[in-house]
Amino acid sequence: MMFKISNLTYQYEKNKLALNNINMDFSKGNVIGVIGSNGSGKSTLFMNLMGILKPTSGEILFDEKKIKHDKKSLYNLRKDVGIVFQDPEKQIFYSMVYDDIAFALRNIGINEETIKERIHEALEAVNGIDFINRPIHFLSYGQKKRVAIASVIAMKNKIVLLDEPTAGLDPISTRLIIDIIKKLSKNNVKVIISSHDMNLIYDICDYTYILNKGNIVEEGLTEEVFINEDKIIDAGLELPWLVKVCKNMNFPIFKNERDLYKYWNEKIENVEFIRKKSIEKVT
Amino acid sequence: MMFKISNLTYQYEKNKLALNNINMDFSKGNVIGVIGSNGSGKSTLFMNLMGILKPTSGEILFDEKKIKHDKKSLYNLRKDVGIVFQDPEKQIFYSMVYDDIAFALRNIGINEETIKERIHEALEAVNGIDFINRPIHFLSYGQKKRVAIASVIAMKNKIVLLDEPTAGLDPISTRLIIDIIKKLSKNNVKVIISSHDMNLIYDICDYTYILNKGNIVEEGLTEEVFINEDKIIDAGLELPWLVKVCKNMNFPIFKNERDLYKYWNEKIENVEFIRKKSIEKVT
Amino acid sequence: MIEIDKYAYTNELRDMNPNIKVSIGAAILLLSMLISNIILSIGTVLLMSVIIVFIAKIDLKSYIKLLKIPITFILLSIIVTLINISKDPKLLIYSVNIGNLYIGVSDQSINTCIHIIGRSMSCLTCVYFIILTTPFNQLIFIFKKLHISDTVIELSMLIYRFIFIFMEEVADIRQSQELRFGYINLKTSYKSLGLLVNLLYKRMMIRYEEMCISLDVKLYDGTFYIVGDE
Amino acid sequence: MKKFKQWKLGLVAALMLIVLNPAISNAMHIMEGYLPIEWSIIWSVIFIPFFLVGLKSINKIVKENPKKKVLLALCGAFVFVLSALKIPSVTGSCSHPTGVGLGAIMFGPSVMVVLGTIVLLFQAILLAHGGLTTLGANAFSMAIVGPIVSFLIFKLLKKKNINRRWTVFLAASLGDLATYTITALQLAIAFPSSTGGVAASAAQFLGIFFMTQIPIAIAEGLLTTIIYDLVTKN
Repeated sequence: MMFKISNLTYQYEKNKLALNNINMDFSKGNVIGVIGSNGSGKSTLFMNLMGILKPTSGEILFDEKKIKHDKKSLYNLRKDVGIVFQDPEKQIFYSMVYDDIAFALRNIGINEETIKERIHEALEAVNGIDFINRPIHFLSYGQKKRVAIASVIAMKNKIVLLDEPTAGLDPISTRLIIDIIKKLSKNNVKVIISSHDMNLIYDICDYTYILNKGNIVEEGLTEEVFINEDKIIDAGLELPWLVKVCKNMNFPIFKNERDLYKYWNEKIENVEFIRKKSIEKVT
Repeated sequence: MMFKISNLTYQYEKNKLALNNINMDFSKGNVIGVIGSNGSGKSTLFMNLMGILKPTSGEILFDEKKIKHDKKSLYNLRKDVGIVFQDPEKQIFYSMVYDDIAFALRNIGINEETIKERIHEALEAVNGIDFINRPIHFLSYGQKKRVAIASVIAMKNKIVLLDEPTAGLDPISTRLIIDIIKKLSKNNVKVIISSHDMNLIYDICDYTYILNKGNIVEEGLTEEVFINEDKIIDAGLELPWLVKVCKNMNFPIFKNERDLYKYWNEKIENVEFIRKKSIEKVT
Repeated sequence: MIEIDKYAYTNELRDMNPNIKVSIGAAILLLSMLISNIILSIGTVLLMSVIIVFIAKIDLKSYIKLLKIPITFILLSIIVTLINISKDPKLLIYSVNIGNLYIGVSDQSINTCIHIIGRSMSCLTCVYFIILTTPFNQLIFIFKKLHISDTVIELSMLIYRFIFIFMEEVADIRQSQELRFGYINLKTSYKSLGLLVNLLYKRMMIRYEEMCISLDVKLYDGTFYIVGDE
Repeated sequence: MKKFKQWKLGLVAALMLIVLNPAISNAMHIMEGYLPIEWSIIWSVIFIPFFLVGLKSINKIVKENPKKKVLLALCGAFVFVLSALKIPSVTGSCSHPTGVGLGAIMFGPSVMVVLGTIVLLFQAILLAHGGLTTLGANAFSMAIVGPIVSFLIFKLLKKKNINRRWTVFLAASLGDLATYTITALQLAIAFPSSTGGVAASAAQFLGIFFMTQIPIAIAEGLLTTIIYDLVTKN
């Protein structure tokens, strides 16, 4: 169950390619990152994946079959693939959390009992079971974002696309979202994240694509993708701070903050050891 | 020309203090940061400073005089103090960039010639002179944000409040905003930034207040404010990565990335030197 | 987003004096209204189309696409005028009868239809010339010169700005509803549309409150000045 | 032979209805240049006094609180966007709601005259719906008669304590039908049938309009009821 994109090109108007002959294979990782600055084509890509836009040329395979755009095919696609957009205010329609999460479930005719169960599960997954009977307008922006994610979780999609999941969130809310993504991945949901937050992507994605003006300029395991700094800068992005530090201090590049500190503590012991040794020798 | 806040308390409804007995003195720095998670009271503070909300108790002194809420006093206050809200769409009324920046200037009766000059200056300051004849609805989010800042610059305010100036922006746009803030400060405009982006605040503010549930839990020179990690975490925030790295590696805390690398390079030479020495001795 | 608006800002005549553009368009428009002559109409359509496509450089394909909707529209709505029902078949040049009624076309109805088509098409292309080459922000100064009430001008100016904000909101909300199966049948569609408009309305009221604060901060004095470079 | 002709005619009529249906669904606007100049002028002259009355009441609102300009403009943009929405109709085709009923109930008919006219202007210059030359005629049917009918029905039924949903439904759908009726009459008067005069053409226009517009009026009534319920709930 996954996407494979071959030679996808999408054009909004003449002479302006939003996506230029793109190839992707989402079986290469469990949490996949797509990074790029504004206007790089990230959203257009997601729209194509959801069947909202129709490729100008090339094709998108889902589950080894080419995506078709008739009503029934789209229905089946969207039962397996869910998306959470950046702004939660535009995807929460009801004034009560419960009703809102139930929206899609009720539309496809799931019975109320199952819906109730699913909503409880979903809210637990986003650590928001206490929102269940709260009106939406009492929730903070970050909490609304979690409700939006819960309504996708309740659909039990196999793939979830997240568009800028942490944009505009404060540190606590960001951490909560990261936890949710990790939990999703643990439950075998494939997560595809589009973002221009390099630290987020570096932290949680195992495979990353870099988009620059509609072209994929780099792809690979996340720890390898950021080696070529020029390409990153050229794409209007920046290095994750961890990579920057490691690079500038001539350390090996660590994927994880803790590894850096561990390495450092070992190294320092070593140096201390050497220094001590050297002092011993001198004296 | 500055704000001094003493014992400011603001209460939206009974038993819910949005700001609790706050004291601030904005003469303590040129670029002042107010950090806190969502709901910590940052926006309420700004609204009080602009005279939009009236303190429940305590007072705000501007230019050593207590802010009054009659029409004329507010008019004078707002001629000196400008604010840029987070969402640019809510502060842009005209569909032409030129007219929108001219709006406030025309309201205070400045002549068209001066307006033209000021608009050119302001747009140059935000690196947006090429927007001048473009309709707002053709601009990206980041560009709209710069237009909103330009209209405050054109007012030649002495103090500018920026509410989450970089929220939701990609790295390029963020860098542009940082440049604008630095330029403003160089031109002797006092800038007060509310944000939950720790790295931004650490980079550009010289004095920082930490708000937690309406209370100021810490204040001081920016490099000193982040020493007490517990307070930061307790306020729902996180350390700037630079502080985190320095702390975990037992380095002195640097304000600037470059200083860290410089320090490191010196240290490494030292170590290398010691190591070489030690090897020499051993052999 | 709105195609005509996009062309108005990007066509090759965008910087030409709007007074001239609108005067030319309006004069020929008036002429086509006054003189009902099929040759004149055809001439107008050709002239305007040539200006739009070759001078303003609006892509021919897009221009035809823009014309297609009103043309099918005219052709369809004209059928009612074209067809006559009468008890007397002599009035009609071609007819079929049902019971004692004859349905068909008469000399006069054909004549009227040709005039309608001619006038509509020439008027349409004149107006297209104006709206495809003149951005709304230039039109507003012309409204001002025509001494239209200030309130109406200010409101139009603001409405124009807000239309784009709302269009984007509607598109985004509708899209996320569609992806959550909000439009799979008639019942869900109505429910979804209701929710959409309700959400739009609520957001509008919040927006109003926030904009009032912006107005205060920007020292709004009760007038939205519209100043053109004279 | 005669039988064949009749059969053919039936087929043509059926086809016409199918083809016409979606197009006429949007037919509340009279096209650019469609009306002869005398009728363009006559309808503009009829329209102007109503507009001035509306303008006066708007000026009063704005004078009391100048910020209300922003609110009025937001409402105008709201009505514009509403009229650009596609609503699926019972017959399977899509139509655009006029938003006239909802606007009249929510904002009152005098405000709607001005806002509705500006919205029609934008429809003409941004979407090429309707027209500048037919603005007076269109404004009369859509920004004056429609809202007034909706508003009066709403007030009347509310006073009589009729169930609120029915009140809103009838106000919106009858407002819609009033608009269509006026449009049909405007066309009939401008283009009298060569065989039967105005009466015959009116019968024809109204016939076709009611066939196609009743389902759409019902659709708009339903949608308005749902929206009104939601909006007034909190």
